[in-house]
Amino acid sequence: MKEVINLPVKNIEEEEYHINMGPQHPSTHGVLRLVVSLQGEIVKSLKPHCGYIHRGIEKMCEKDTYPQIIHLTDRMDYLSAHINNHAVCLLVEKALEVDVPERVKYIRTIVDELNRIASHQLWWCSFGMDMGGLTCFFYGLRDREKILDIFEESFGSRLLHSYYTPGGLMMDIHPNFQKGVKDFIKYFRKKIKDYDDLLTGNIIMQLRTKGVGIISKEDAISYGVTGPSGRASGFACDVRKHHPYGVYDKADFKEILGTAGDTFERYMMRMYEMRESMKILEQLIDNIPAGDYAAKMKAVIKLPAGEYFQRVEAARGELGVYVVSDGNKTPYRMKFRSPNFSNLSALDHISRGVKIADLVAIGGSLDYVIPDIDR
Amino acid sequence: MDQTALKERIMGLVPDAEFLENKQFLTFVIPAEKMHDLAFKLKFETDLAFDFLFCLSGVDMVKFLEVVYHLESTANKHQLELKVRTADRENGAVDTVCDVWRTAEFHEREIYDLLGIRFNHHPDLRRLFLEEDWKGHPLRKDYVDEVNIVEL
Amino acid sequence: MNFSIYDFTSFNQWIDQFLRSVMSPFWAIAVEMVIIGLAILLFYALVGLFLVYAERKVCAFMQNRVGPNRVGPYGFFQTIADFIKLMLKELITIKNADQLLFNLAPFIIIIASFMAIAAIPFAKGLHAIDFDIGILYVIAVSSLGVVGILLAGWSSNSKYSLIGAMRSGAQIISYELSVGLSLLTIIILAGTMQFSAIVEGQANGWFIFKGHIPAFIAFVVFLISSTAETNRGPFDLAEAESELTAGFHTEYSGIKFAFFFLAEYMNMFIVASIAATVFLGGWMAFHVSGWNGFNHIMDFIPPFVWYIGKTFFVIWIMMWFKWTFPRLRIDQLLTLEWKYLLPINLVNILIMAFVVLMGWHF
Amino acid sequence: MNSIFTYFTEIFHAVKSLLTGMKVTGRYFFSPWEIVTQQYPENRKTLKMYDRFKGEVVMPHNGNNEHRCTGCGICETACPNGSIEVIQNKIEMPDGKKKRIIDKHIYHLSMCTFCGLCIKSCPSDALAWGQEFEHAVFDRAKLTKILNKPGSSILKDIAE
Repeated sequence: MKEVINLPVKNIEEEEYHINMGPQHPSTHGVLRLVVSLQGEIVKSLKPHCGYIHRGIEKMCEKDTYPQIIHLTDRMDYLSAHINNHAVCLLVEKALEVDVPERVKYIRTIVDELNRIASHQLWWCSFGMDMGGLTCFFYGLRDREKILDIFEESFGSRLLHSYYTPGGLMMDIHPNFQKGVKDFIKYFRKKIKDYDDLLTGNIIMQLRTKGVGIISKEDAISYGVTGPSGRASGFACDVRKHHPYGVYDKADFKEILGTAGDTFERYMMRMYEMRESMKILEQLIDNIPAGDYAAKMKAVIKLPAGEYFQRVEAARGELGVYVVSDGNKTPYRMKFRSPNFSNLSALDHISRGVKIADLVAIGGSLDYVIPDIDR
Repeated sequence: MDQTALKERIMGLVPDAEFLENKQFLTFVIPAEKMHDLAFKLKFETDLAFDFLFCLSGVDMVKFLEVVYHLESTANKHQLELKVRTADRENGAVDTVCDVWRTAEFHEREIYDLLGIRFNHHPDLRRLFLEEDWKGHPLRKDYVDEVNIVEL
Repeated sequence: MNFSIYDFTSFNQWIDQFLRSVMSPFWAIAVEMVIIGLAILLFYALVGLFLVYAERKVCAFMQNRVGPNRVGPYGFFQTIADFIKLMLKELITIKNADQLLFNLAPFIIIIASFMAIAAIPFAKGLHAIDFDIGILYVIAVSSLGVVGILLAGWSSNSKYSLIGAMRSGAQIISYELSVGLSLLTIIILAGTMQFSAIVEGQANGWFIFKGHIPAFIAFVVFLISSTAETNRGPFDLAEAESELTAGFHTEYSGIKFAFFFLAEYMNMFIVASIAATVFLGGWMAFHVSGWNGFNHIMDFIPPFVWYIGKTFFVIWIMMWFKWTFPRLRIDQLLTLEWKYLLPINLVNILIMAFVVLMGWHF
Repeated sequence: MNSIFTYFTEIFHAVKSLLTGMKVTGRYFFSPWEIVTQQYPENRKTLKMYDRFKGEVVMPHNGNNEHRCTGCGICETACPNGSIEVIQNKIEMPDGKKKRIIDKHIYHLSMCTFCGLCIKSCPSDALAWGQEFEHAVFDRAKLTKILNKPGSSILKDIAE
């Protein structure tokens, strides 16, 4: 007689259903792994697992001289490479109390804003793709190509430029640069209407994003959600306004703040920001003063012993660089406060109780770049 | 609140804090056991209102391990830098502040991962970037890894 | 014997008589079935290959790019190259999958779309079988496909597949209603369910014009709900690639995946040809009463061309939908059906019945 | 009554927004002249890279097979990735002095990050950017290049 085995009876309703979003998944924009606990279609909780593209940039910086560090910062948030470079350059210049020529400041500001637009264009296409509208992807990339062409003509590369050096720039801008930027603004003002027609006004997109993935202002500050994502919640965190660098204090632009803090508001912040950036470009592009493209620097840059901090507004939020120097030509400790890292920490909080499709939309609207998280 | 007033305010809250000269920020070294209480006061007292922890870093100063807090008040627009030190390289532990500033949760995990500073009462103190079975903490100055670190 | 590309009835009769003259009636029927089966199989493969190519070209042009242009002139043989690639690919066996159901699912899906194609009239006299309940048959058969999708999702033993299949089940069962009801609107107008009779009824004007507003609303509702029923964007939740990688066919590879792929396009072809037949006059030429010269020229175009043209127009609209809109969420998908399409459809049927009763249609 | 009105205005606005979207894609469908795709391998002849394009590091030689590299090794120290190795040779000059000249300037393209620090730091402007961008090879060893051509010598006025 066979013994009857009593299997333990589990309540299926209470069991958690884990799925892995990533590291290889069409919606994670890179190698980020999200372990999502589901109940049906509803996200119960979520654990990000980082480190799939951890290259130890902070450790590598401890062995590199300051000009060499620049090319490593390119590879953090590769979509706003110029802005990352800017942070390190500003830090070195601040520590050495070097005055960079006015021309350099203008060019840096213009290039930063171009980079911001390019980055937001890529965000727009990938967001459209996350929502299931594949056509957005091609329109966004087509228009980003115009900026990359301007970059390529002036700086020789399209994505990772290493264009800024401590004290100035690698080389002067190309003679066609100003004309190229002006043409681009004219072109993009036309094309951004397509963006609005195709995605912003679309009823499906609005239904899917409005009221979804809300983060309150208090939570945004507490989680350190900065950039367009933070401003969507009403957190006035634009470093360009509050701690101006470059020539942002001379440019007239608005820091647009949202109220709702949902996915749609985060979307709109970036759409506004592209227009604001174009406004900054229009004001500055004709006023680049003549002069040197680099300040005189010593051949070997040594920061005086001490600690320095520099904040800049990268395309995805506030980028902080913290350096402890012991007076050598290499930093003693270099820490990057990357915007995506803090934004990602809020993802679990934002996405509890939403549907799995909304999780993809929220991820798209936070716009994380994985190499910037892992560094 | 201007720099001097803020300095006195902090010294009033923690009398045994050590003031450090720094060009950019007002910097204090806080005794490790008082950090958590101070964090609460810094965030929730309205004249201070340091609600934005914009950077949290760990530094290996060889003699001691250091956790550096960069704080900003979004309402009052003043900034502050705090340091907490622990000399114990094996089991050095600092109280977590992630119940005050939620962003600290990930930053503290990163510091634990790369520098090996433990944080008491942290809800989920695991390695963040490296694998669970990784030996050592790479950002320490005495870390040697002959396989992965290529000397040029 | 006179064959005409305008009327295939005599051609069919000739084949029938010829076969009956050389063999017994039983064998004649058997041979006829084999011939029809082969013809449909060939047609199926050709249309499938062409539709994949067409989809790629259409989406490429909408996205401001060229599309496939490497294999053959204008990339025309791209899909053949794809097909060869899919044939040669390894069939991955999933260790913990339910092998029987896992292998059965693609066949169920493809058989469902095969069966539906049998009732569709391609030209005058050119149909496999002319049921007097043709529409009912097509609706019944085409909804069998969901069984295949559910089986595929369940048997793959993958979480993505399961979620995709469950979504698909909910989606197809609810949109089945709207498809049926919007066709019912036209059945009221036509007074028959037989495809050949419906097409004949449109000799003096297509139903979308004859039934004016209610017919037009029914057409739009049919387009939306049939897009949903074929699991195409913006309703492709079952295979939402940004959420579920590939949904219910995540675990399939090689030729089994090709079956799903082909079935999706064939389902699109079937619903488009139903839309063309029921609303746009099928193989019937475009006639405007009174313009005899114009009507004569229109008659000169063969019915088969009319039918293909209309079907591809509907398919193009469906592609246009897919390459413009973002995807819906599952709850919004069901809201759209139960709160908008279904009530509109029910009211629309009442209006249509009223219109027919009062004789207000043309 | 009001709710019925909102019900229909909702539908109207939804359909309108969908049609605006379809207008955009429809317009591009019917204007194939706006296509921006480049036919890459076919347009090789007309494809011209910008002057400043960073394809690879090259050492320009003049007509007499002379370059400007003194073999000082500053580029080697400036490189963050160790992608440059300079091998020097000591030769005896006619007047009896020993002098260092360059033997091999080895450039590992596979390790280069195109930061441009070698070119910027070079005191005699011996290095420059090349516009070649088709670097795909089947053997990794082919990516290690010797920049000074065989038999080349240093330009006279640089050597002094």
